[in-house]
Amino acid sequence: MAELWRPIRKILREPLGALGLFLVVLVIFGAIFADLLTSFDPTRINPRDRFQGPSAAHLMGTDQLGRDLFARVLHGGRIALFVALVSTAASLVIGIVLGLIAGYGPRWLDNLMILLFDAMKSFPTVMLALALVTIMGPSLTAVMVVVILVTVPGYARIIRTQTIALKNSEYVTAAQSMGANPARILRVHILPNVIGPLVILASMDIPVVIGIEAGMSFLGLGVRPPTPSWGSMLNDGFTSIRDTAWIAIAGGIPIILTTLGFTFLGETLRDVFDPRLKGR
Amino acid sequence: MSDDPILTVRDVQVSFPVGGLRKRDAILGVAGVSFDVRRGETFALVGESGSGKTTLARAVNGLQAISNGEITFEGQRIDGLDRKSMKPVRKRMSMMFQDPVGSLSPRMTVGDLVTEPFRIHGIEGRNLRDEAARLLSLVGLPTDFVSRFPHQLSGGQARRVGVARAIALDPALIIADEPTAGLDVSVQGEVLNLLNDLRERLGLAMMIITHNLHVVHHVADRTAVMYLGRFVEAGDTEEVFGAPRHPYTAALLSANPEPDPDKTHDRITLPAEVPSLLARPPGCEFHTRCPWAQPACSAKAPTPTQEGTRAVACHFPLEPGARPPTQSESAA
Amino acid sequence: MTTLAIDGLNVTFSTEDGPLHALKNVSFDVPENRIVGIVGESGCGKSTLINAILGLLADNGSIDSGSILFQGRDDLTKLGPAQMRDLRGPKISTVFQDPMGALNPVISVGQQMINIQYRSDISKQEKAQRAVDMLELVRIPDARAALARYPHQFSGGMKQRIAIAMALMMEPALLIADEPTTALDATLEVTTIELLKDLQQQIGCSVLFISHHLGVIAELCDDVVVMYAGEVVERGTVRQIFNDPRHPYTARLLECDPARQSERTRSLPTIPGEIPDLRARPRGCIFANRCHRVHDACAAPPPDHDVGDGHVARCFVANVPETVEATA
Amino acid sequence: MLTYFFKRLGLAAVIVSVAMFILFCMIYLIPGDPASVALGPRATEEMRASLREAMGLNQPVPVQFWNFYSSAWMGDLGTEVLSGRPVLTVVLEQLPYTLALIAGGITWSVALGIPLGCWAAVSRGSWADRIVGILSVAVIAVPSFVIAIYALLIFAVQLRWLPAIGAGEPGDLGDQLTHLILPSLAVGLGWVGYIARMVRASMLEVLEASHIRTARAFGLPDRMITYRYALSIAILPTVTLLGVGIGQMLSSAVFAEIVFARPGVGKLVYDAILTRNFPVVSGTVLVTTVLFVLLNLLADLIIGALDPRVRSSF
Repeated sequence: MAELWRPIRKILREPLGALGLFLVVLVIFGAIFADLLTSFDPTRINPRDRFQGPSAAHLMGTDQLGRDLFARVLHGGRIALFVALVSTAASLVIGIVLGLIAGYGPRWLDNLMILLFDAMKSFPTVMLALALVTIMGPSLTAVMVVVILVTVPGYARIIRTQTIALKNSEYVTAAQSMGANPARILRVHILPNVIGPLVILASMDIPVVIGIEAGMSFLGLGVRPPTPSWGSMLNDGFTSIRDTAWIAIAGGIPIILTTLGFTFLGETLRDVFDPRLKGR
Repeated sequence: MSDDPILTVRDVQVSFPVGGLRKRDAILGVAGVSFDVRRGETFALVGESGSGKTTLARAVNGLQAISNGEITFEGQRIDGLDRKSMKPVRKRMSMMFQDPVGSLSPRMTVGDLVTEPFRIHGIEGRNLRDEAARLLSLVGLPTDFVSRFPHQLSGGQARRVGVARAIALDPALIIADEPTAGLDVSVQGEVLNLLNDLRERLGLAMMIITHNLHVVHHVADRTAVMYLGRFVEAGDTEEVFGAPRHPYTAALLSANPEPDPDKTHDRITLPAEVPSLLARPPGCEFHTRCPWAQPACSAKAPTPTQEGTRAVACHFPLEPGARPPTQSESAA
Repeated sequence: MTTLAIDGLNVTFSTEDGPLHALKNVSFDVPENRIVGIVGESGCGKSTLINAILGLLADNGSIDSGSILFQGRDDLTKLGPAQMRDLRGPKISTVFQDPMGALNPVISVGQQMINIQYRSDISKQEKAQRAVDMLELVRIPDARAALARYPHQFSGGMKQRIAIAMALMMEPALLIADEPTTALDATLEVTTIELLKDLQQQIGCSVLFISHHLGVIAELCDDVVVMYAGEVVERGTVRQIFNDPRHPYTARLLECDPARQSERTRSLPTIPGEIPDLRARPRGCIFANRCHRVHDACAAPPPDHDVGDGHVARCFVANVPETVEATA
Repeated sequence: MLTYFFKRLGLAAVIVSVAMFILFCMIYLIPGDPASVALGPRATEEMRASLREAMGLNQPVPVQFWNFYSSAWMGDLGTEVLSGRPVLTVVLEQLPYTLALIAGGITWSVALGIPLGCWAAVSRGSWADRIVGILSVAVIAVPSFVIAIYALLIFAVQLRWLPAIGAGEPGDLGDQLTHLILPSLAVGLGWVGYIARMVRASMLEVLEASHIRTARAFGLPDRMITYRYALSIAILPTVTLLGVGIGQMLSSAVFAEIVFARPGVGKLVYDAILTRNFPVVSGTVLVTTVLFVLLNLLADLIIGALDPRVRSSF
């Protein structure tokens, strides 16, 4: 338990880290206990209560279909966190594997993979998302595929660069001279030394992923209605922004708080555990 | 020590491709080198940066493919072996690398580091904890060091861990690349004494690669001097140091200032800089910097000539105590 | 007149684990027109000393007490940043260890040499000419063309010679050379040292030369200061130090140099033990834990013992030369 | 320098080719029929078949790719479904609006980011440094479309300081610039943060370098050290970063164009998706990709011009 407690104490010592941790815990708490925190069904249409401003009954008001915005915000958090965690984890695994192969494999394979990564990265994110959604149709899966396609090349490149640097380090050469096979070298000597910084960098990408999900849902290319998503709420609010600004505010505030929370937490994590990465 | 060679190197060349798309251009990092290392002896390779000494050591250890020549270790050809066939050889030949701390995997404990050879070679039936303790005591480190990490060690301690790892599998040959690099003078001696001691106790042969001539003098039985990837002079250490026959050896020896203020230095100053491997000078490759160079030197490359235990690659080998002819002019 | 007089200098760094006493009561002089060598192993405080002289100590370092008197007038520990800056360059200049990193990679060598002369009123052509003259002095071939080139186009030895040219261009009163030859090969090292000695005589400046290489110190320097764990344990002329060392550390250090062993030996002398943790300095002699001549008195701080002619050793037994006392 | 240029240009062409291959794979190999996508659910099987024929979907896949690839290099990206105009023409009509938006974003980010980062590095550890640090992290974190909507809400809807929609009267430069302020701020604000952080970090790194210590040891004035010795090196990663950033700004521009109802390639492709105007989607993706690769190339060339080490290594 003390092992777990020490890093948390270190984070709490930094004001920004404490704020970030608080926001992140708040969002996760809201998503997990959404059903306990509100009695409204986020998808239930209630034409009589359309466009109601914030009140004691509806903490954040209602939207154009009379759905309770607070309930939608809480349930939207589930979608956002699910996409962020699952696709980031998948990207990490894929990126690490590809990066290790590119960095430690033969030169031609490395060159080929670098070319593929660079080509993938040369699509502007939204353009890639638009092209994919045109084919696959809007869905949560499409969002996750976009996230993976967008983030994997970057992770793989980082791992590759580090692997190449370590491949020529004296301790890896020493392991080779002792007769260690590539699998052992990757597992024992390279992976433990490259994975830490990448996990921190990936944790700092969580807000970016949340932004992609919200952005795609905002464009109507992500989560299908009536599933609540912060992005689609923002779109609902944007449509009627001149008259009922609270809908846009209700959709935007959770995005801002969540991305800020994860960013502040990630920054602090990095500064505390791996100061060398600063400024990346 | 016996005359029976444990390692035989013949005409070994190592080439590196240069240039981007046209891969035909290549430079020779090692340009045809032959030597033996005998059982139980210490053989030293001496040279300045870029002389190819580290490349040669890596080639012997199979970390660097050779483009020509033969390497025989304990009666077996080992050049060109793939990783699997090379693996048994690696039990018998271990290598130590320059950076004492940097050659230790940063996230492994000392205990794991020194016993890694056992795990790599799947040697069962030994209690690795006991082995770690045995190895650490062999190199004079307290056994409670097993749980330390490399960054918690001083340079000298890290070097000892490297030595312990190198002797773990009772090899017949240890290749040590700059074993005293990065160590303070007061610690250098400890490491050299340890290597000497272990060599005698375990009957090892050693190949030491270094730029530090004073170190060589005390530890090596035989010495070879490298310049631009070739041996310019090789022979018994005492003889080479007592009366260098090649001008480069002489210059190298005189370039080592001795810690004695009363010593008068009549130094052989080498004009010009080391030529690039991309543009090797014609004839004798040392003639651009040699104070004794004559017209013949730039015309034809010298072939190494054997005199007793010594081989010299020079058209005009030096007589003992020779002074450069026109030193003041050539230095200007 | 002494160029540099350091007296009772104490420097402390604040670290996470408490204050680190990096320099303790450091005193020595750099007389006019002489080359003073500072010799010591890693952790002896050489770099801290240079940074303290130059006023470039890291933010967590501070000078607690002592004085660094330059040319008998300015106490460098009391000068403000602007006054310090006016001294650096024209009066005190420096050559650093790393020839690769010492020059700015994106500014041409000529421009860097002209920038250094920014205080001077002469025309740009004259400044360029001055740069050419200096480059010729350090034997850079084709000096005028070299002005337009960038540092990466020179070899390591040439870069270090350019750095020396830059350092001596303003004819400083004091040149600080921080291991200027350590990164160079042996043959380049000796030519660089000889060059440095020539130029010092031409310009007539004092030199503070830092090195861990005893042979280089013996050859180049007039006076020697031996440092250990942030203290000056012994100082004197080069002959006093090398021929008649009075501090046990100096004696052992000289013994350890394999070049000192004229007889070929398979068992080289060493100094067992480690430098003590500078965050918890012992009250008594700093070398006591590794000293073969240690006795009860060493638990108290040892005096700076003057054994004659300016030869000083911080040791209780300095007046008893270490003759043939058997030392394992 | 010329060889360097041609090498980089060749590499850019290869990357674009690979990108086209990936795009082709996505369009034609992912389950789903482009013809049915284009025609929508109410189309008859006959209509689908004829469109498939017209699109060349009945030919073998390598032939399809070659047709796609070769005609794309010739500038033929297909024709728009509704009007029958060439897709390239349609895209190029909209491109200037997007480029103006991105140029505006770069202007914001450079004009604010570099001085802020420099200031933070020089006054390291001060309150100014901390505030700049927190603010840059904050603006990086928040997605640009959220910034766009809130900017619209605050400055256009509530305060009515700036126009909400459109790109301004054609020919009236002042009006166009006024219309550019909010959208380009939304595009560039995050990059103010990125650049400020990057400049700060690389400034601090350079200021630690030993050649800066040498410069200090020569007593050079602080201004000269900061700007001529340090910033000239610290700026280099920023140029690379901006090259990469243009891709993300293109993404942000799509949102900005939709939120502020501006013409541009983002609006074009978004509308094309809603109307299933398939060739326009793939054509726009391709054009923006080429644009991104070319701007990256430009960034590399700028680095080559600024850094003698890069210049002479080619």
